[in-house]
Amino acid sequence: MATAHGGTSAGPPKAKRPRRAHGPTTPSRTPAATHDLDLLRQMLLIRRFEERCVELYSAAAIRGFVHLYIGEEAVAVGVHQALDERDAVVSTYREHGHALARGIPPEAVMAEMYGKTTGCSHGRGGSMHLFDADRRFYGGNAIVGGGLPLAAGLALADRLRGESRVTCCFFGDGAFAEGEFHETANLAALWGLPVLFVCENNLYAMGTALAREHAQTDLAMRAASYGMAAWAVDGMDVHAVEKAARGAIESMRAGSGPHFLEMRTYRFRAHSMYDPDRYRPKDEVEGWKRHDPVTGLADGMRTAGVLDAAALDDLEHQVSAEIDHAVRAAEQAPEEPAEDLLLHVTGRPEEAEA
Amino acid sequence: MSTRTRPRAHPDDDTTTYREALRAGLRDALASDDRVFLMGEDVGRYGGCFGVSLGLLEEFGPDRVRDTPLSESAFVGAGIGAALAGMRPVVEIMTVNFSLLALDQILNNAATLRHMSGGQLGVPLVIRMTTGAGRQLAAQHSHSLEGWYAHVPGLRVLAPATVDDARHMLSAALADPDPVMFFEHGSLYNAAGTLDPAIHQVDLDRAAVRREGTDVTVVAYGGCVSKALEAAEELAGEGISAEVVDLRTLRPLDDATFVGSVRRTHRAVVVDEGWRSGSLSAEIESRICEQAFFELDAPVERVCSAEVPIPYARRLEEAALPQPAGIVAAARRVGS
Amino acid sequence: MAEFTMPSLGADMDEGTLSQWLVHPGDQVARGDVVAVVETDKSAIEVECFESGTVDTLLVDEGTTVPVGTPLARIGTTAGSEPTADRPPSTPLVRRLAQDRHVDLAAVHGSGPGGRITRADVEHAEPAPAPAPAHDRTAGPAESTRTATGRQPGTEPARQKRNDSRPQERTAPATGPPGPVAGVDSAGERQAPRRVRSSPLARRLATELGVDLAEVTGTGRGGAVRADDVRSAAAAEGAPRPAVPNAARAATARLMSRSKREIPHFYLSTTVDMAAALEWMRARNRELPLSTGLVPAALLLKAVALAARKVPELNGHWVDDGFVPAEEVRLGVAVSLRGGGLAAPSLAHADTLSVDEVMAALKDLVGRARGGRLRASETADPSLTVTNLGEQGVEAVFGVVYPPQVALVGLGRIVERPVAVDGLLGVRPVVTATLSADHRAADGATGARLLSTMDRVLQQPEEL
Amino acid sequence: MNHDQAKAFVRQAVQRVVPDADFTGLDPGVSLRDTFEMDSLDFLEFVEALAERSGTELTEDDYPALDTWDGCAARLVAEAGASAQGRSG
Repeated sequence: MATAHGGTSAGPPKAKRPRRAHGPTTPSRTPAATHDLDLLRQMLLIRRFEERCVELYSAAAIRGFVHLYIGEEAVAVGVHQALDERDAVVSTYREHGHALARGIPPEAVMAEMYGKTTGCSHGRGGSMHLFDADRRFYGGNAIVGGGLPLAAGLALADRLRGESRVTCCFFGDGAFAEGEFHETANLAALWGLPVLFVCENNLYAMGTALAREHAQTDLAMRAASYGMAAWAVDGMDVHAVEKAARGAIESMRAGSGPHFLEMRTYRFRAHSMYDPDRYRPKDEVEGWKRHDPVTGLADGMRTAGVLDAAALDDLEHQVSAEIDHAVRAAEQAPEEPAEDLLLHVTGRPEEAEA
Repeated sequence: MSTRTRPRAHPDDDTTTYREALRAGLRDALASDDRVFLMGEDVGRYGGCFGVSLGLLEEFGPDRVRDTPLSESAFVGAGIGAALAGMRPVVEIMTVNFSLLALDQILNNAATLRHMSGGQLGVPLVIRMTTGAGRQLAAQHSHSLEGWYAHVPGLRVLAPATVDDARHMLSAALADPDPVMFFEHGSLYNAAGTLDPAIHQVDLDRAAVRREGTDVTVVAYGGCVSKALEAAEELAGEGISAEVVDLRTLRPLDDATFVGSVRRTHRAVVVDEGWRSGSLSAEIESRICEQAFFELDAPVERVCSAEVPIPYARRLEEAALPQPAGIVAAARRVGS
Repeated sequence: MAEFTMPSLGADMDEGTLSQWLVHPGDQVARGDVVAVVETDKSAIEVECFESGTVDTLLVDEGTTVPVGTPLARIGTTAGSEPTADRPPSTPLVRRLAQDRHVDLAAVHGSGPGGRITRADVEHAEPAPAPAPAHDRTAGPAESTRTATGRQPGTEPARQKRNDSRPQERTAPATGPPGPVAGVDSAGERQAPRRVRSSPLARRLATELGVDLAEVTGTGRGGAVRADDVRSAAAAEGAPRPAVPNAARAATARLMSRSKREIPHFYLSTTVDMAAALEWMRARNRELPLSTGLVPAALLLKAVALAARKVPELNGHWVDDGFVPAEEVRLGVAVSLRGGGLAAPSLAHADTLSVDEVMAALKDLVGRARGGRLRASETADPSLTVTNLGEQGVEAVFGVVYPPQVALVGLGRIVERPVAVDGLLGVRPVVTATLSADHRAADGATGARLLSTMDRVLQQPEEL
Repeated sequence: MNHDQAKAFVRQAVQRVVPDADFTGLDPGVSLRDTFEMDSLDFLEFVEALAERSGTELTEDDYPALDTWDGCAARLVAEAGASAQGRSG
């Protein structure tokens, strides 16, 4: 973590104290300020990473389908504060934010979108199928709701072996209407499985607004009817998200069964790079942009005097350097030779038999 | 829904039914490895829709013999998730007809995760299901779709036809690092046979020649093997020596055995309860033609189900399904 | 100066129509500003620019359709975002194009403003020598399906020799059957004029047994000729050989009779103790994989070759009543063909080859001889022939010299024999080596020298 | 591996060297080399094919045991049994 010249927490920021000749300055920030700076850094990394994806996609350097997370950063970063490395995460195709918040290096995610062997799925999955077995990140899933039963299974294994771990499953308001959500929610509640259902309700299932896909749009209330704790959270406020996630996970570790969090959030860009986004009124988008989770946190820190222009600049440089490095590394990384096509189809070492 | 069938009053002889052999296999698996657990509709208290898991709930408890809600996609997906986390689940889907509700989890998750993750993730899961027709259960309960699953890279597909295979294939399947589809033909549960004491384990990669012959090769699997043997018996009476090959594994196919057999007999009949068009028998015939074309003295014949939804009325159902008489006629045609 | 190019807005988009400019020369733009509307076949999409600065010139008029990556406008960039000096300035798209075409950007002269490398520069540049195209083994399903013509009708049922992994070129041998290849036309009665409806097996047997399909009455469906029909036709012909006699058989017959007529043969034989040779061979085989294992024949052949070098009088040809010594030792290896006949391909420079090379060459020659695929060069006159390498179970072979050669070494089966060794009775593996020679070219003493040399070298197998 | 499977491997290995070798009714006690006229090169190739197809280690010392159909099969079963213990032991 680069040292930043932070002002003291109380009162307007004083002039910068001269740097002592020997040793680095010891930042005079409170733990809360340090924590906020970390939240900001993580959200900024996701924001700039996604913006770079737009540029690279337009230049046809990365291909296929890419679904951007700009606007929903608080959900990924907030929830991951409450998870530890022993827990499991199951995500969807809008997963760059989840992968980065889980700790998968930007280099591995970028290389994956370049289809290179240094990608976190060795170039075989792409943007919608990021995997990291060591970090128990059981991947994106391009089938809406496809990951929900997997999460129940991971939690079932922990229940059977008496592990206090939890499994966090991200999905959207669209998946809430899939049969797989209904079946999994009931199964999890019935067997008391430690699954944290995080529903990123960004008000649209691709081009279908919430009221045109759900007869009853209060998703948290409907989730509660399956017999599990469920409540709605302001998905644009990373502190609110973190607080809700910590509460749910602590009670799950104590064995109280599955929990459901409806994160009310919004994506600032189209469903995917491929979508002209004509179904959302412009003023609605602008309205939500005024609740930008990144600037929201930054503004709060500034008024609390724990963030000045220099510190923000420092973060921006760190983040863009990290992303530049990721892009350069991805461009030079090797592609998988065609001879390996048939590997990893079955567990047997030799190539797959037809 | 199917009525529950009572276990056959056990004569004092030493035969075992296909169902009892399956149960012994399941009991062995549960007793020998605590990562193994059985999950499915009515597998616990009810004892399994076809009675295969009778008594296992009492012996192993509700955690390891789990009745599920009627949510095929969820509990098959949960099986996949538990396998990802290192368990060795055995998921029972009551019949192949209901497996269509879980096809997305089986194809897009179970069969695909290893490849998509660049080899990081494996799904050591066994999915058992009853298949096939012949018990007047009408169209929606009489499908034979093994060929669909045998089309998918990443899956292994088994069709035990004998009590030995029913007894021992499960342990080999559980040792496989990949998802295994385990098809039990509904008409076999009450079939009795004697377990070969010498066999303690079976391999999953080889077809088996159930009856040696010189004039024609009859290739069959699952519920059709007994029909092929019955036909071979009748053909022997007419001086036609038929060799019956039981595929045992539908993916990967053991070409060497059935093509090798055709190379000697120069004639082939393929029996398959699936519908002809795009069926597994079509794949088997094309491999014979690709690898043994210059050995063929007549076109390969196929005996499959008529291309109709399986009817309820008994005489109609019998007419729709492959029967020994049809196999005999086909064998005569390739010989003439 | 930076360029704003036509972006790729979807997985399958390769061109777009610039329908409307939202900025004009002189406007200030910041990174991420929407500067134009682009029409794709799907819809109109607002497009942002990734450079900050002032719009310099609009290069494309509204309503024109251009491929992805085409420069649409030039933007005077503010100092901060000038591309770093060390890397030739180029847009991400041009870098990607260069990567696809294996073009090294450093070697390309940028014709664009400020030395920027444009799309055209890359298209005209010479691609760097692409790495050797990776051998693509993905043809067909995982295990290689042997093609249906695993065996060409009409050839001897060729045995697939595994001695080299190169798939062996299969050329139809001279004795290939004339006539069209017909398969059972189950599709219907439509028949080519002279086509004979017959099963593939029937067709194969017809060529092997020399039966003309056209003359066989078929008892199969629709009158198709089946295997049994061909077998009975062949049997019915009985005594008279089929119209096309086995060519190889006929050739051998002619050569043998000429040899007997012209060459005054004399014959010598000796018994060679093979214990040392076999002992050495077995030890060696134990360390090597089976595929490169040796058989006794390879050692014997090398011994004959060394002996032939030591006794040049027997290594050459009798031409115009005089002996012409050969420049090298070209050993003829007599190979019995399945179904009758002999072939004698030759092993060039046999005396200079190592035992392993002899073994590999032997496998290759025998395989191709039996597959009818010998090259002309290999059947050119050997300088001395070795026959019947103990295979057919005969202990001693007194062969017939192949004119114009003057000698033939015959080797019988290696057998266990009671033998006196240093005065004691022992059981040793021995082989009977014989020499048939042309008395016009050499006498018994010369012949004996060849056999004794063979014997001597076989006692020090390591030197072979 | 049981005796029948081993005999199948032997049949397949011989057919690799002599494609139209007909095994029906073959006396399992008679010499394979004589029946199918295999010379020492053919026999080497047969042993190689047998080792590869059945996945067992075979060397020249095994040649005497590999004379007849039953002899070969017995050798394979013995070898498989030994190496299975080796693996699982």
